[in-house]
Amino acid sequence: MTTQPDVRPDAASPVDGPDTVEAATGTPEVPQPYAELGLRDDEYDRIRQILGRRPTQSELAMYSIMWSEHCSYKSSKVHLRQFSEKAPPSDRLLAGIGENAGVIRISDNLAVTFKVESHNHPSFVEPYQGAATGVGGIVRDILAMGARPVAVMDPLRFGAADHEDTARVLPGVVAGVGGYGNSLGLPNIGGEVVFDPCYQGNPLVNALCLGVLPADRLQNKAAAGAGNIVVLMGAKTGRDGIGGVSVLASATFDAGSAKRRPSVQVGDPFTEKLLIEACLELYDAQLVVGIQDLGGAGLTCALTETAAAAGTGMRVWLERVPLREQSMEPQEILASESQERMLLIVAPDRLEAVLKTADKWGVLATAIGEVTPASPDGQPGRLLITWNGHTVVDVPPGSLADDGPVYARPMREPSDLILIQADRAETLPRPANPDALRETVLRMIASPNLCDRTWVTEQYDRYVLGNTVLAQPEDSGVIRIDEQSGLGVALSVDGNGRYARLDPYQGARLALAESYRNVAVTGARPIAVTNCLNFGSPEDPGVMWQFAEAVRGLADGCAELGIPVTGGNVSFYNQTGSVAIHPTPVVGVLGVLDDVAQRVPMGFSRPTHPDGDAIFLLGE
Amino acid sequence: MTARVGVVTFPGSLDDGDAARAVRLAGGEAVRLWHADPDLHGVDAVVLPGGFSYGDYLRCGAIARFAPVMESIAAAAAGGLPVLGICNGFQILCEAHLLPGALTRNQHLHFRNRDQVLRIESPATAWTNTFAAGQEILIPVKNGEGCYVADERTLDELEATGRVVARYVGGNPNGSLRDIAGITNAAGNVVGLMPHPEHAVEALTGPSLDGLGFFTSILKHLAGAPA
Amino acid sequence: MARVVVDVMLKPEILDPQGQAVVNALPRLGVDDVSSVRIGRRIEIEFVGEADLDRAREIADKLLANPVIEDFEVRLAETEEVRP
Amino acid sequence: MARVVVDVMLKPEILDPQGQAVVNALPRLGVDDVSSVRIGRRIEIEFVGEADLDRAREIADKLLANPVIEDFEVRLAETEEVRP
Ligand SMILES: Nc1ncnc2c1ncn2[C@@H]1O[C@H](COP(=O)(O)OP(=O)(O)O)[C@@H](O)[C@H]1O
Repeated sequence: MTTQPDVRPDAASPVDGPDTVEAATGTPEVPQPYAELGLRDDEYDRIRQILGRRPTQSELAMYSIMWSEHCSYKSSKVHLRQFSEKAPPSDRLLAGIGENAGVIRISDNLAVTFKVESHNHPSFVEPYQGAATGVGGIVRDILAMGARPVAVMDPLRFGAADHEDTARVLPGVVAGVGGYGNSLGLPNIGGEVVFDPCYQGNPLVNALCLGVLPADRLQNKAAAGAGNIVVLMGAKTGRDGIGGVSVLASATFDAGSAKRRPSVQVGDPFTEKLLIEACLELYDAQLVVGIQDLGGAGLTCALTETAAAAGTGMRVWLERVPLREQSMEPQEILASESQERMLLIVAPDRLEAVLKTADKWGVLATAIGEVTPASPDGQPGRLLITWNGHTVVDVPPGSLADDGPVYARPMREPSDLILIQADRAETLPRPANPDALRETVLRMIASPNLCDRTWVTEQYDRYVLGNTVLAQPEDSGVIRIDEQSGLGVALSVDGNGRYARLDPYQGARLALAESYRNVAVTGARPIAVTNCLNFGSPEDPGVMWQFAEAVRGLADGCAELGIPVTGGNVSFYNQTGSVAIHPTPVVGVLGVLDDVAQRVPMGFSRPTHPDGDAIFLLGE
Repeated sequence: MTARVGVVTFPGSLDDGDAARAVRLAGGEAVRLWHADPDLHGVDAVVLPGGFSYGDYLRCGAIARFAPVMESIAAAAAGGLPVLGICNGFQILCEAHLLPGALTRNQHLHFRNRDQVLRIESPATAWTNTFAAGQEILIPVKNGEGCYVADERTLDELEATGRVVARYVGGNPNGSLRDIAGITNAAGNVVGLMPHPEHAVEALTGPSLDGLGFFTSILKHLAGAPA
Repeated sequence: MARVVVDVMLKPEILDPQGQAVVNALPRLGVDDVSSVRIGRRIEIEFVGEADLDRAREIADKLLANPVIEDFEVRLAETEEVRP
Repeated sequence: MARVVVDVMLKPEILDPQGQAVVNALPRLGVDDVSSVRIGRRIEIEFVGEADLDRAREIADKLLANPVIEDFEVRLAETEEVRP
């Protein structure tokens, strides 16, 4: 690649060469496509205010990504606070909301971490890769906490079982979940497959990962220690999922570059497997100071979050990032969602050992920058990024990572709710005689939502790692954590969009209660909750009301049961036109078993014994 | 002296820990071998475990075959070293031409994981001598490319010389020709098996304890072998 | 016999983990002058009567290639490509 | 840029379940004049310097194809096949 000396007469123009801080300062009036990037007028004004000038193209790309709903939680933040505020005190919680995933101590020296995340939209566009990279993403979240990923679960929702879109999406999603998880060697221990026409254009592909770590191996993302080296490890960076940022190219470059449209992320589970082994070896040898996975917002998110978490600054040489395509622009490199990458903060005297470990596992690792001190006046440091000698980014990292916009969006109970609630089950005809009852039972067990799930779950490896004590079709998956003591955990994920549509507050509580019961019946003690909140557009006051009610219900339910929400994910904009999906809070509960040999499976234990099993009904 | 059984880790191996556990539970000592290290560290036998070596991109086992450790294993196997390839290990043994035939995409095109009944056809190998001929066992299968194929002549020869080690019973999970689940070489020291005995070694985590037989067999074989 | 060949390749900007794995393996075979390997599918379609390129293109578009990540090309099999 | 194409196809006597699945799906697209579909791999190898057909043949024989079940052909990419 040739580096042009900056001698062009119009070096200040963003149209020609990279848009630099210098150019941005000199050309305040250049119109910028911020609206196309999803930023509002007032948001753009605030960026200019923060920077004291217009943002460069790269900076604009970064703000548009970090201030998006997906990254900033701008519509949900004010509600999600309840999870912390109402949570019972817990001395088990080693890391909670705000980290990549919550970490819960389960013995003197062992901890587990778990989290559920959505990959809904990508899975509709490209079912196999969307689902595969959904699994890959949540696994990296778990890995970033210092844990070895040990199991996955996949709550899935599709449109009507006989709809042609379902026929297109479902096989790909299931193959993708299996293809990625199986190749990583992670047993799949449960999930959901739900059909409802409301998910026709918006299938829900949520993925949960469980990880285990020695409590003292907990990692964090802070880029502490000026002088430490910033290392990018894993796959090369390509034009994956660049999304809206491509408008920067099309808006300011000629038509020749129009074909640089965003592209679907393709997962490479083999590289991820190597990344896992390399990271675990680095943790055990105490070679990293901080670590962060690269997810939806790529380098932008990892650089700003690690720096902001430590209050430090960072100096990055962007041309050092290994690229799959040499022609990538700085803003594309910063926005790329290429999979299977991690950002490490490494002390200079450990760099060689880190690179050696990466090499042993055959993964690329490249020093791309260094941590710089906070400013002498106590203010946090700045993130300074150059590209072939041009300064393309100079921002306070916290302004991207922590201080994004926060909205209290208008909420209104949906006008049809009263009608829906009035249509009560008691008014439905009931089977009146044994034949009708028999027919109803047969219809139910043959229905797509209740029938056997083996056709899905047999595409998943449940045995790998040799610690799967219970998996499908049990109520909970149970994983042995400690082979010596038998210590283990039980996990269940549940949700019911129809209940939540009728009453989002109760629907969220029901999902929690169901998941809690599923864990409890195995004999485990429930101790922690994760959740994935799948909703329509937050700009619709009806949806926003559903969201607020669901969060309130889940937070209240957790307070009543005495277990904390330790993490989760919000997925908005699941809607086709103006029609949103049913509000679908998916709740995961984790419980502990002191000895997994004591677990209670759901089948009768002595079906062929002459005395059989006695059957009791507990509750009302 | 406890027998030392090597378990190879390739990049992308997944069931290596499980294979090592199975060796231990059977009473042997598991020795971890690394793909890039040609030194077999004096092991008495080798297990090539399941997984997706090198991502199983291109063809399963195609790239693993060229790992430095495989050169040593191929040479030692020719000299009689017992080698068991499970799933991906079986694929690697075929790609390395230590076993005849090839493993191709499951006929139904899906990855399939289920508990599977097998019939042991040949107890006359280093890895199956504790089973009875015709004994039926239950162990997991899990593969996407487990369909065994070879030309008719090879298949006939395998049958005629007692080299079909195990067959699927009660349903063929992947379309393997003649329901073949495992085969051996002419000497009986190299065995390839598609299903996973290492996942049937503990009552808590497997469908049976039948898988242990493969690992007790190798220990028995080694105990009887001249030092 | 009328045979049409459809070549399906990943779009150039899409990651090709398979090709990458092969490139990484080549040095062990003593090959060090290969800069890139891309792996796609070659599909041979046999028509009962005349080869129908338009028909083949439609099949490729709907069934054989995933237009989100792949490009394809359709052509008549050259004679030497037609094996007995 | 020197590109060699290696086409790897299953031997005719080996069952190709993927191709079969495509054949079975065709009537649903209204296609009924296809008698067979075979799916193989198309591998594009880029050499640093000159295209080396012998080298490519060796790579194909050792790594890209499994002679037990597959045949392969090696050829220089035609110019129109070379994308920018
Ligand atoms: N529904 C939720 N419940 C609890 N915590 C949540 C929820 N949604 C998001 N969070 C928390 O907010 C933080 C940011 O979430 P997210 O952006 O998903 O993290 P990541 O950067 O790993 O994608 C995480 O700690 C996450 O656990």
